[in-house]
Amino acid sequence: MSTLEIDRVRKTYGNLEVLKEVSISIGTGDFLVLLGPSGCGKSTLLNMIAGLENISGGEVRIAGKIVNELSPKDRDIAMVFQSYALYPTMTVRQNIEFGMKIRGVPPAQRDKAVRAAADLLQIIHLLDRKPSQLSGGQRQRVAMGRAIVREPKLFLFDEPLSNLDAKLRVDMRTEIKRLHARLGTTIVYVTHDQIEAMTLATRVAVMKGGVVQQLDDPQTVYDRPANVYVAKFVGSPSMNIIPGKIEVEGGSATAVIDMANRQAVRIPGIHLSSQAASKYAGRKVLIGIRPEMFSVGNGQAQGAISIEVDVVEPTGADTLAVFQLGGVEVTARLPPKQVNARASATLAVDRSKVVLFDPDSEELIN
Amino acid sequence: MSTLEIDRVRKTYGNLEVLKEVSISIGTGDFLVLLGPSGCGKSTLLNMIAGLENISGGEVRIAGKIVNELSPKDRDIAMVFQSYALYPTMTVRQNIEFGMKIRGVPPAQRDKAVRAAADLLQIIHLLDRKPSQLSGGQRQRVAMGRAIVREPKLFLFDEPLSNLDAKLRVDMRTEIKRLHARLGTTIVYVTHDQIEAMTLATRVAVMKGGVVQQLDDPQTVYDRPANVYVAKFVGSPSMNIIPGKIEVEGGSATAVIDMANRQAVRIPGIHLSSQAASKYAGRKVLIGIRPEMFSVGNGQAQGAISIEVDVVEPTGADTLAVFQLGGVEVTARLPPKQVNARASATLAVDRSKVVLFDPDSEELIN
Amino acid sequence: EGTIEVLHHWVSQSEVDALNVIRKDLESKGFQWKDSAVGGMSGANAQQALRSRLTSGDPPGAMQFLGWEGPQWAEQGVVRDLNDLAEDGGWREALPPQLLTFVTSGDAFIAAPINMHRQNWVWANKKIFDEAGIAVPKTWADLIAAGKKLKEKGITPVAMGDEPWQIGIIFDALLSDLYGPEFYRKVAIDLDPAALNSAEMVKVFDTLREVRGLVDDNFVGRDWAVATGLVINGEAAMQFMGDWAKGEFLAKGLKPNADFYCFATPAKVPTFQYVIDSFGMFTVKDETVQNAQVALAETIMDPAVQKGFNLIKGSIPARTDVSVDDFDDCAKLGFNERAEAIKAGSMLGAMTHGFAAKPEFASVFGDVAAQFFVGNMSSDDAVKMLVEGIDNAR
Amino acid sequence: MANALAQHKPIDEALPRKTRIRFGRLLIYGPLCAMAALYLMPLWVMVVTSLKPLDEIYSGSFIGLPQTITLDAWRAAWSEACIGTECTGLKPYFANSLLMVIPAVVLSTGIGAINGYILTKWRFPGANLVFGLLLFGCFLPYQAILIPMARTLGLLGLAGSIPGLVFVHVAYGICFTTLFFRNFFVSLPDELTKAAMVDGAGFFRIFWSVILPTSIPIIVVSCIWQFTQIWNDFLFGVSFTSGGNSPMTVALNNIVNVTTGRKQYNVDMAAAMIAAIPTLLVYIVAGRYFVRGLTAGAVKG
Amino acid sequence: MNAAKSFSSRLAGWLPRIVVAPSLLVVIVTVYLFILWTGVISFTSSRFVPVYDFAGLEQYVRLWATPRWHTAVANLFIFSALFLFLSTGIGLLMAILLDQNIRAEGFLRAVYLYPMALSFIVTGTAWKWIMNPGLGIQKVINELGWTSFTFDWITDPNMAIYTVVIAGVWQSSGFAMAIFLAGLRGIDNSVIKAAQIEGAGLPLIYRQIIIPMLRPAMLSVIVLLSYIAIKSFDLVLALTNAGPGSATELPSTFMFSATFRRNQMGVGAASAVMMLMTVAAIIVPYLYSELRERNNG
Ligand SMILES: Nc1ncnc2c1ncn2[C@@H]1O[C@H](COP(=O)(O)OP(=O)(O)OP(=O)(O)O)[C@@H](O)[C@H]1O
Ligand SMILES: Nc1ncnc2c1ncn2[C@@H]1O[C@H](COP(=O)(O)OP(=O)(O)OP(=O)(O)O)[C@@H](O)[C@H]1O
Ligand SMILES: [Mg+2]
Ligand SMILES: [Mg+2]
Repeated sequence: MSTLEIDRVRKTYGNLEVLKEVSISIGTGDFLVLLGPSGCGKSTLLNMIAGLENISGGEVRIAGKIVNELSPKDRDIAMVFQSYALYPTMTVRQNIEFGMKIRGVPPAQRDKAVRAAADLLQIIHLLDRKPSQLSGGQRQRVAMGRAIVREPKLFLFDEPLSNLDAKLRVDMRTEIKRLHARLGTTIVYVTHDQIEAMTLATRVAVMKGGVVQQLDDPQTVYDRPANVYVAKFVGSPSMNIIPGKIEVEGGSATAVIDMANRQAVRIPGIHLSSQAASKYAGRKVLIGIRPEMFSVGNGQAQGAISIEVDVVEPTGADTLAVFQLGGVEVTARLPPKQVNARASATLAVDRSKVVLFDPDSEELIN
Repeated sequence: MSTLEIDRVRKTYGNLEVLKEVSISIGTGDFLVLLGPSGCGKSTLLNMIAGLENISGGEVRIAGKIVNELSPKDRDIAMVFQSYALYPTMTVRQNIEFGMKIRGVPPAQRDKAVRAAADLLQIIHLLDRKPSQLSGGQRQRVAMGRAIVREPKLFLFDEPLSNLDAKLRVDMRTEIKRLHARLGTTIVYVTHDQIEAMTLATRVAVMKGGVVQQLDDPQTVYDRPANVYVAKFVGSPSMNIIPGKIEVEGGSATAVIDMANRQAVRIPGIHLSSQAASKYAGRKVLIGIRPEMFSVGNGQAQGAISIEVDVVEPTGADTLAVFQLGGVEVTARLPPKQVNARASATLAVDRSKVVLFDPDSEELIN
Repeated sequence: EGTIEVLHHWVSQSEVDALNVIRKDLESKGFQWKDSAVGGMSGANAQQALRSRLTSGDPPGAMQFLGWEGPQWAEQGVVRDLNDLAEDGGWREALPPQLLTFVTSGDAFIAAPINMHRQNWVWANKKIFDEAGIAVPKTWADLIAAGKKLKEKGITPVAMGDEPWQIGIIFDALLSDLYGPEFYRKVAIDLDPAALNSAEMVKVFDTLREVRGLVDDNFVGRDWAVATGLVINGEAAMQFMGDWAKGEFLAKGLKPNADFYCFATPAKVPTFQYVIDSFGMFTVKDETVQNAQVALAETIMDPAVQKGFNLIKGSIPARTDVSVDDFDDCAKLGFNERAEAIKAGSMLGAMTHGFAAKPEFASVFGDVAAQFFVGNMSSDDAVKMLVEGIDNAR
Repeated sequence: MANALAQHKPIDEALPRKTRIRFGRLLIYGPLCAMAALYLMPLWVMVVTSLKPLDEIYSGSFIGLPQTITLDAWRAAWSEACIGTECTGLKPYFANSLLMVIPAVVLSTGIGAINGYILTKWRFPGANLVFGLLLFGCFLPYQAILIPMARTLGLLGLAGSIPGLVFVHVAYGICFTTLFFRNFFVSLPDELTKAAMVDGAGFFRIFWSVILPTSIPIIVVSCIWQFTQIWNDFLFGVSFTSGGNSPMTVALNNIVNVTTGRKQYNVDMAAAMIAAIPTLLVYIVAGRYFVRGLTAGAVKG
Repeated sequence: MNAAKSFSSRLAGWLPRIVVAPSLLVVIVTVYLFILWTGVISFTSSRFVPVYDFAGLEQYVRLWATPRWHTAVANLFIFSALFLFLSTGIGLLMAILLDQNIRAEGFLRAVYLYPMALSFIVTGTAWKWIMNPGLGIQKVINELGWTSFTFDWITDPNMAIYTVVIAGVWQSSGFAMAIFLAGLRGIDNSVIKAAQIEGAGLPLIYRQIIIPMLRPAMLSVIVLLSYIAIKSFDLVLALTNAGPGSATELPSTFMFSATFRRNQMGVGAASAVMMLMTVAAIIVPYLYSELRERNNG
C-alpha cells in the first residue's frame, strides 16, 4: 500500500523517444488505469515502474522513496505481463507459488493461496500442466494467478484480461475490484477495454505518443475529455466531433451546425462559462456529441435534428446509425429497429452533455 | 474461396478429450465466428483446420475435398495466431512478405502489398524493426498483416484484435469486414468480443467444452439462444435468467415471477408457439431477459415492474442497475442517472423479446 | 624408376639426419623415396597406421620394424621374402646370429637390419666421479655404494625420468647383470615359471629398490634428454640409458673418457643388450615398387651406408664387418664388447624395447617394474604380481 | 544519462548505491579475471618456452622468463622443422588440414542441424529412438573401430585420401552435431514452424528461412566443436591418410613425439601454437555470433 | 490427379524420415556394425591381427585378471565424476558470469576456449612442468617464502589422477561454457523479468528458472563431457603417460596399449565392450527419462 509518483520520466531507445516527460502521481489505494493507443508506451511505463527497464530521465517514487536504482525484487510489486512470461519448465502450480516460495511462505499457506487463486481463475484442473499445454486464455489466467496470490505494495497489470471471454472477463473484473477493495493496494492497470477502465479506475491516464493527455477520474475523462484526442479515444463508438459555431444570446449559448443544403441545425442551451462565452461568441468551435447522447426524438422539440440515415449497424443490444451532420460522418447509438438505412429520422440530443473544443488547439472549452 | 465442412472432428491429448465430435459447415464466403469460454477448444479447432494439429477423428473438408492428410502449405490458408508467432529474426517487412515470397510473388507487387497492409495497420514506421522491438499491439498487427497480404482460400483469425485499443479495433474490424466483402473469402474467426462477433459474422458457433452449442446467424444467436448457456455467454452484461412460470389464457401467454414478499410480477404478451403453450401452460420455466430489454417505465403500464435498486454501476454510456427479481440478481442497462442505488424504480420490459427455457433441459422453448 | 613409400617412426633430428643417409643413397640409384613418418609411442602409432593401411588394402612399400613386429607381420603373409637378396649379399654371415630371430621368419629373410643400439649403458660425469674419488663401478654393489656416497654430498646419483621404459632399462640390466645371461634368458625370453618365482627375482627387485633410492623425487615426467642434461651439467652423476644418449654429450663438445664416462652396466660378464632397427618390405603388386624395394634393401645392407648411418645415429652397424675407424671411443667400446658378448653368449635382446619376450609379456614386466619403482610395493608382492601377470597373458 | 540521474538525488544517497553497484560488478569481473589468469597460465609457459633457445631450456630453465629471446623456434616450426625426412615445417600440412576440416565441418554441422530440426519439429513415431541411436554413437571408443573403418574405406575406394577422412569425421561428427541442434531446437517455440507452414513454406524452406536464422549461437557452438575435434584429430588422420596427405596433427606429432631423440621443447611449443591458430581464429570470429535473444519477442506465453 | 496428389502429400509426410535416413544408415554402419565387430572380436583369441575363432569369455577373464584394467576402471569413475562435476560447474558459472553483459566478453570467451584449440600432446608438457614440484607451482610458492607448501600430486601414484582431472577441466570447461552460453542466449528475457518482479534475486532466478530451462543444453554438455572423459587419451598420455607406474591408466589408454602395443587385440576389444556397456548402463536410463520428460513437455 503506497503512493506512486512518476516524475518527468523519459524513456529512449536509441534515438527513439518513447516516453516524453511523463508525470503521474496517485495516492495510496488508487486504481490507475492507463489508456492509450497501441504503442504509446504503456507497457514501457509499467516496466519502468517495475524496474525492468532503465529510466532514461526523471524519477519514479514508490511510497515517497526514489526507486530509480532499486532492483525489481526489492520494490515489492506484483505484475501481470502482457506477454504472460510464464516459466516454461514449471507447472501451473509452481508458476503460481514461485513468488511465495521465494518469500518463504510456509507450504500449507502457499497451498491454500494457490487453491484459492486457481479456484477464482477456474484453473484448478490445470494446476499440474505445463504452460505449453494451455490455451491462450488459460495462460493469461495463470499469469494473473501469479500476481494475485501475493500481497505486494503495488500491483501492475498489463492487459490482464485481453484473451478472456466476456463472461470470464466480467467475473475477473469483479474479482479485481474486490481484491482492490480488500487489500487497498495501489494498482496500475493497462487495458483497452472501455468498461474495465470505467468500472475499475479511480484515476484514468490517457496517453498518446509517450505524453499524458489527461489524468482524471473516469467519469470526468468520459464526460469532459481534455481534448479532441481523448474525446475520440475514450468511448466506443467514439465521440462525434462536428465543426460548428457558437452563438451567445443573453447568457445562453447555442451550437450551430451548418448543413450543406438545408437549414442549419441549432442546439440551444449549451453549458458554457461566462469567460468562454465571451471568448468564443460567434466563433468556430468543434462540437462533441457521444453516440449515446442521441435518441429518437420528436420532430417538434427544440434542437431536434432531422437526418437521413446512411447505414444501420445492429450490435445486438443496440443499433448504430450513421448519417451526415455538418459535413462529417456521425454515429448515433439507438435502440434496435427504430431507424432504417436510407430513411430519414428525427433525433434529439442530450444537450446538457455536449462538449465544445477549440478548433485550433483542440482543447476542451470550459 | 471455398466451403468448409468440419465433420464430427475429435481431438484428444492423451486421455484428455478436447474436441468432441464437432460438426460445423459453412458455405463459400461465409464469415464464421467461434465463440466460447477460454479453453473450450477454439484454437485447437483452428489449428486442425490449418493442418497444424493431427485430427484424432472425423474429417475436415475444404471446398469439398478432405484435407485431413494435406499439409498446411498445400491448404492455401492464411492465419493469425493467438500467440502471434512472428519470425524473430526477420523485420516486420520480412515477416509480412514471407508468405508472398514463398509463393513467388514478384518483388514489386510484394512491396505494394506490404505497404498497403502496413498502412492499414498503421505500422508503416515499424517496417524495419524486429518483433522484439515492438509493443504487444504492434506485434499483433504485424501478425495480422502477415495474413491479410495474401489472398488465400480460407482465412483463420485467432483473436486477432485482442491487444488493440478500442479505436484501432473498430478500424480493424471495419477493415476485416471490407476485406471479406472485397475478396469474398471464407473466414473463421475466434474472438471474445461481443461486438466483433455480431458485426462481422454471418455465422456464429458457440462452443463449450469441445461441443458446439449453437450454430446460427448472429442475430438469432443473440435473440433466440439455443440454451441457457448460450444465452448467458453471449451478450454483456449477460442475459438475466429468472425462474418463473407460464400462464396461458386464450392464446396469450403470461410469464409470472414470484416475488418473496410482494405481489408476483406478471409479464403478459409473451410469444409462444401453440404446442409450447400447451406443453408449458402452468409449468415452471426459466425466463430470459437481456439487460437492455428493461427501460425506465411508467408505473401504470401493463407489465411494469417495481423494484428496489441495489447497486448502480455507471459505464459511461449507460448505467447498470442491479436488483432482485424472482429470487435472483438481475441487471438492467439503463440510460445514465435515471435510477439511484437503494431507491425504488419502475421498469418496463420489452416483452416481445423475452425468451423462455425449459428448467430441466435448459433448452430454448420455441 | 620407382617410388617407395617408407613408413617409419624416426622423427627426431638425429634420427632424421641418419635416415637421410639411406634416402640419399637410394635416390642416387634413381628411386624416389616417399616419406611417411609417424612418430611417437615407441612406434605404436606407426604400427596402428600400418594396421589400417593393410586392412584397407593399401600397404606402404617398406616399414621400419622394431622387436617382434617383423616376424609377426611375416606370419600374416604380407611381408615380402628377401631370401634371394640375402643369399646374394651374404647377409646371414655378416650379421650377429642372435639377431636373426628378428629379421627372419621360418626360412624367409624378411627384414634388412640397419643398426644396433646397446641399451645397457651407464653415462657418467667424469668430474663428479673424480672429485668424489669414485672409480668406474665393477658391480652393482659398487655402483650403489658410490651412489650413496654422492647422495651424501648433495649430488643426485642417478638422473632419470619415471617413464616405464626408462625404468625398464635398469630392470633389464639388473636381470642380466646380477645372475647372468642365463637367468635373463630364462626369465625374459622363456618366461620360465620357476625362474620368475625365484628368490633371485626378489633380489632383483630389492636391488631396483636400492637404485630408486639414488633417484631424486622430481623425476616424474622428466624426459631422458633432460636427465642427460643433468649429468652434463653436473647436477647428477650417472644415467642408465641407451647409446642414443651419447649424442647429447658429443653435441656439447664433450669427449668420452675425458669429460664423461661410458660404460656398460656392471656385471661379471658385461652383457650387450641390443636394440635393432630393420626395414621390411610388404608384398605389393606394382612392379616399380618391387624394384624400389630391392634397391632399398640393398642400400640398407650396404656397409658404407650402415657406417654413415650409424656415425650419425650413435648406434653401431648391424653388420659386424664394418670398420670401426671414424667411430668414437664409446662406439669402439661397444664394438669390442659386442664381439666379446657374441662369443660369451651374453648378447641379449633388450626386453624393454621388445627384443626378448613378446610384447604382451614384455609389457607385464614393464608394468610391474614401473609400479614397483614409483610406489612402495614390496619385492615379494612385485614378484607375485609379475607371475600372475605373465600367467594371465599366456 | 547516469550524470543526469545523479543530479537528481542527494549525494549521500547516491554514493553507497554506486559503490554497491561497483561491488556487484566486482563479483562478476573478479572470478572471470581470476579464472582467465588460471587458464592462461599454461599458455604463458608455452609462449615463454617457445622464445627460449633450446640450450637454455636444457640447462634447467623451464618456467622462468627467457634470458635471450629468439624467434628461431617459431620459424623452425613453421617452415624448417623436419617431419620425417622432409624438413618443411608445418606449413604444407595446413593445406591438407584445411581441405579436410572445412568440408567436414560444413557437412557435419549442416546434417546435424537438419537432423535436429527433424527430431524436434517434424517428430515421427520412433524419433526418440533415432535420436538415442545417434547419441550413443558419441561414446564409441574410436580406437576399437579403426580396423573395420579401414576396411570400409578400402571398400569405398576412399582409403588414404582426404575425402575418406572427411567421410569418417562426418560420420562420427553427426552424432554430436545432431545432439547440439536437437537440444537447442526443443526450446524453440513450435509456433514458429506452424506459422511458416501456414505461410506456405515447406520442409526445407522453414528450415532455411525460419529455423536456421534463430539458431546462430548453436551453429557457432557446433562449428567450434567440430572444427576443434577435426582439426586436432590425430587418430583418424594417422590411420587413414599417409605421407603428404597427412593432416597437420600428424606432422605436429612428428615434431613433438620423439622417443629416443632429443625433444625440442621450444619448437614443440611454437608448433603447437601455430597449429592452434586456425582454431583460435574460429573461436574469435565465430564467437561474435554469440548473440542474445534471437527468439525474443517471437511469441507470447 | 487425386492419386498423384495424395502420393505427393504422402511423400511430404515421409520427407523428414527420408532426410534422416542417410544419417541413420551411416551411423548404423559406422557405429553399430562396428560395435558388433568389436563384440565379435572380443570373443575370439585375436592377438596381433583379427582372427575369427571362438574363444568364449577367455578375453574377458583375462581382462578382469589384469590389475591395470582395475586401475583403469577405478580411475575412470573417479576421473569422470570429478571431471564432469567440475567442468559442468565451472562452465556454467563462467557462462552465467559472461552473460552479465560485460565488457571484453569476446576476449574472455576466447581465453576460456583456447585450451581446446591446443593439442594436448604439447600442453601436457606445460602442465607437467607446472605441476612438477621441482619446477612449477610448488617451487614458485616455496621461493616466495611459504616453504611448507607442497603440491606434488603428480609424483604420488595415489593423487596423480587428480592432476589429470585438473588438466582435463582446464581443457574442456570452456566448451561447456560455450554450450551454456548459447543456451542462455536463447532464453526469452521476459521470463527473467517476471521472476525479478516476484522478488527473486539473480542467484535464485538462475537456480530455479534459468538452469531448469537449460536442461537441453545440460544434456548436451553431459554427453559431451562424458565422451571426453571416456576418451581422454592425449590428456593422460601427455601429462603422465598413464604413470606414475600405471596410476593414471584409463580405459582408453588401456585399450590402445592392449591393441597396438601389447598385441592383445581380443583384450582390447573386450575392454571396449565393457566400456560401451558401462556407458549404456549409465546413459540409456538417463536419456530415457530425459526424452520422456521432453515428450510431453
Ligand atoms: N498440448 C496440450 N496438452 C494437453 N492439453 C492441451 C494441450 N494444448 C491445449 N490443451 C487443452 O486443450 C483445451 C483447448 O485449448 P485451446 O487452445 O483450443 O482453447 P481455446 O478455446 O483457444 O482457449 P482460449 O480462448 O483461452 O485461447 C484447453 O483446455 C487446453 O488446456
Ligand atoms: N526494444 C525496443 N526498441 C525500440 N523500440 C521499442 C522497443 N520496445 C518497444 N519499443 C517501442 O516503444 C513504443 C512503446 O511500446 P510499449 O510496449 O510501451 O507500447 P504499449 O503502449 O504497451 O502498446 P500496446 O498497447 O500495443 O501493448 C512502441 O512504439 C514500440 O514500438
Ligand atoms: Mg503493451
Ligand atoms: Mg485460443
